[in-house]
Amino acid sequence: MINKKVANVTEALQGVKDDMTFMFGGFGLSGIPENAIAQLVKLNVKGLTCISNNAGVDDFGLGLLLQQKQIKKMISSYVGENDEFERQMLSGELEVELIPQGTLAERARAAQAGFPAFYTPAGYGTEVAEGKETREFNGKMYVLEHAFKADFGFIKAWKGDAAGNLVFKGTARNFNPNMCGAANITVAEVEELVPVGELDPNQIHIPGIFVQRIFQGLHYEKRIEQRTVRQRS
Amino acid sequence: MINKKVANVTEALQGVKDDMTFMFGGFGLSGIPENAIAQLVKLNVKGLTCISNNAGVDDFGLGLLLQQKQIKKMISSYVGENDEFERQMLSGELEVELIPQGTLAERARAAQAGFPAFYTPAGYGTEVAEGKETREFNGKMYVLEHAFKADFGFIKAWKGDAAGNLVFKGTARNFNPNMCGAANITVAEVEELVPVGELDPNQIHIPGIFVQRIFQGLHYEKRIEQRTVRQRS
Amino acid sequence: MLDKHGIAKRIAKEVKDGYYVNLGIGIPTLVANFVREDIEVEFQSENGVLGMGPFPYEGEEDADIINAGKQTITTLPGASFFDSAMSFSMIRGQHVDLTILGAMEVAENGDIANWKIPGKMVKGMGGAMDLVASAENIIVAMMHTNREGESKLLKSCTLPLTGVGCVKKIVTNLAVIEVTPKGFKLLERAPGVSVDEIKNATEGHLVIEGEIPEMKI
Amino acid sequence: MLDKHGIAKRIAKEVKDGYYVNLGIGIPTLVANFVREDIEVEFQSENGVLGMGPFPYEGEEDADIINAGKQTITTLPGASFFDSAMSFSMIRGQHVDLTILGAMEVAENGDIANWKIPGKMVKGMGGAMDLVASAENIIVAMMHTNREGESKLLKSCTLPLTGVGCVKKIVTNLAVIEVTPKGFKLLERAPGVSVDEIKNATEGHLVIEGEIPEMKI
Repeated sequence: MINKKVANVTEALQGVKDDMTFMFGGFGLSGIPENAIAQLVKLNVKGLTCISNNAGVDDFGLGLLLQQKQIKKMISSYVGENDEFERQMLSGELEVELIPQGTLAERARAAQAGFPAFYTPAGYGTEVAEGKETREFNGKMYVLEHAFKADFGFIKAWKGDAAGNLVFKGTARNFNPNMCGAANITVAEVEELVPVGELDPNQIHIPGIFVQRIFQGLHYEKRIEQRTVRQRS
Repeated sequence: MINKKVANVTEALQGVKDDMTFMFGGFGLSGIPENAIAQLVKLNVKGLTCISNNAGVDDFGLGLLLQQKQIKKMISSYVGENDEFERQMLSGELEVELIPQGTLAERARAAQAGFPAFYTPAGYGTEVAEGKETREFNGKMYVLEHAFKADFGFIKAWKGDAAGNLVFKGTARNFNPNMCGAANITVAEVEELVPVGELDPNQIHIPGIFVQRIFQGLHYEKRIEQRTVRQRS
Repeated sequence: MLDKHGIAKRIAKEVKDGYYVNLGIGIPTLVANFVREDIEVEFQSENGVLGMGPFPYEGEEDADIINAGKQTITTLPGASFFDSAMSFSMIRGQHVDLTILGAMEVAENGDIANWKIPGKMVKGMGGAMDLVASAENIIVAMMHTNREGESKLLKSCTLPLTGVGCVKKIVTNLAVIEVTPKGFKLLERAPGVSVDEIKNATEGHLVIEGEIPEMKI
Repeated sequence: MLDKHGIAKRIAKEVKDGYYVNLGIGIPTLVANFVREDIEVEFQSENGVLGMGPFPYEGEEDADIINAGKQTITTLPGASFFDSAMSFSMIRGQHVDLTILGAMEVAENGDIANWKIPGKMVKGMGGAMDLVASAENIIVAMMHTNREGESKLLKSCTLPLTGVGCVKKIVTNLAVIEVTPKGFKLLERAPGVSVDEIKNATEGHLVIEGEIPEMKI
């Protein structure tokens, strides 16, 4: 067993520098690497390019990095919940590349899996395809999209072990598995670090080979963005 | 819940005809759809194109279809364990397309996921790439490979439910999940059909949406190809 | 004239037994409330869940179980969770049977715009571009006109496109319309709405053939 | 001169702490027996397992747990099973650190042939083409000559290729050889084997610089 465990978030984020490109798991505020984000705020690294489906809200998630103006460029599919984001984007302080959600997931997966590029129908005929190669297969048009390149990937899992194996919970899974192994260094934080051998080998979502560092996360807030409930009848 | 359960293998294979293209899960004899294969032998459909990593052994797996000369063409990555196969191939009775194993897996996954084509490094500079488009990305050469097209996909899982959800065991998983949803009709046979709701939604390998028909398989032999053991010390 | 719930109710009639359905944010989400109970349907959400159920009871919300609108949800027996790549395999691979989504504009050739108003509103496309580029069966749920009273059914879209030539059907507060090679074909009128009212609210070419029945909801 | 076990033993010295290793069928499989016990290594098999252990005790074989050679195996704590697409993500994505495989021919430019003898033997490439096209670090384990006594280290391969310019190192029964832009660079001699013997058994250009040490195993 190859040991990926590091003592804490400080050790896990060693090597993080200004002007790097990072990938973040999470959909909205669900399944985001809360510990890594807090540490990036503390380190106050600047000029970052962040690949993340969303940009958090004003006071949580990647919104915390936006507040400190640490982010130079966001690559996302949907950024509708963040006023500070909108302000920085419309003022031109923040560079933004919006891409289809399925393309975002697959560009991460392509990086993980060693595919340089793939053809997808999403965005054909729209401004997303401008400047990109398009091509017909079986009478339908497709756009050529490329694998992401990133320095660090920050992943949040439910359970994990020192071998780097990960298990996710519910829809907090989202982009997290696809981003594992997609960056040069994948850092996973987990709600529960369990002894090696406890996870069923048959039920591991991401094998440890895709993870370089893993640590026990602390103080998860797991904020709910839209609390919707129904009446008990 | 959309019900995918059918009564038996006869019902599961309705619509199977001569000259069709089929995909089969399994690696060697591990995780092969034994019931579907037996039924194909019984139906004695001919002129088949079979996509399967291996071709079984002389008296088991796809070897049973070879014996009856039901297969016109095999698309596989490794066919080393089957004398009848070799005989038919060398005599020209059987058409054979050998492709890299990772390419086989990804051509299935591409069909499942709606990608028409992808670039892979496997086989560049070899006869596998002959007549195919090649292209450089970041200083490395890649071959353009296309998604499979098939009429039926025959899948073997460990557990499943009437919703079509599947869970695989050990290395019997192999190509099975990647082939689900890759053919027009995916037929899954399971060792154990469990009540809907019993499988943990978090631990389902293949969601039912990729499966059209599911049935309780019978009489699994699960033959071991290379029984290797060590001495008790 | 229909309200949002009326539109959802009419669209629910398009949902057939055995369908996997992806519902967009807004009016489409309401469709789930009106689907007949005697048919089997499963709802997919692109953030990674199949087999969504109703909202949870108070106190039972789970931050790890949400839909694409970031709302807390529950799951039904037979549900599954999966990663984003697999979720879009379902969508791109055409395993989802029906996509229902909102729009800011639809053109008579089936083009749709719903993700950006240059210089004003830039929320992003989320999964909409994948959905419209892939789905065989797309229904748009929207008001017939915008807040300024301008038609949203146009000769051609003025806003940045989400997808080209993909919309098959539109259900608005005024009408049910099919997108055909000849233009917007009027299929049904909303209760109490005249053909002329629909004509006046439609900028694109409206094809009217024979008697146009009133919707049955 | 080394036997198969000797070749495996010498290759085992190339396996470093923290390596994920893919072992081909034949001599490569034997390498696992000789890896130092004070380093952490995990073995991957392309049929879908990471963290392979030794063969099972008799009576404990499981048809559902095999390696790429179809042999029954066991797994160690921390192991995982996965599908074929993910397995080749590990390989193609260069997450596997070292690939050890057999060959029928290797050329002085690093080309390798090991899957087909036209008209005679056609077993297929299995995962070998993905492995050699992707791995940064490939070691070939083979006999220096074939059964007819002909060299397997050639100027250029005569058999259909498995991959081009990919082999970095070769360990045979006679020598350890590095593939360099100048040709086959002789690094080490097998115990009791002279430089001349290696020269005679090597058809491709052999680069000999300075004193060639005998292997330490």
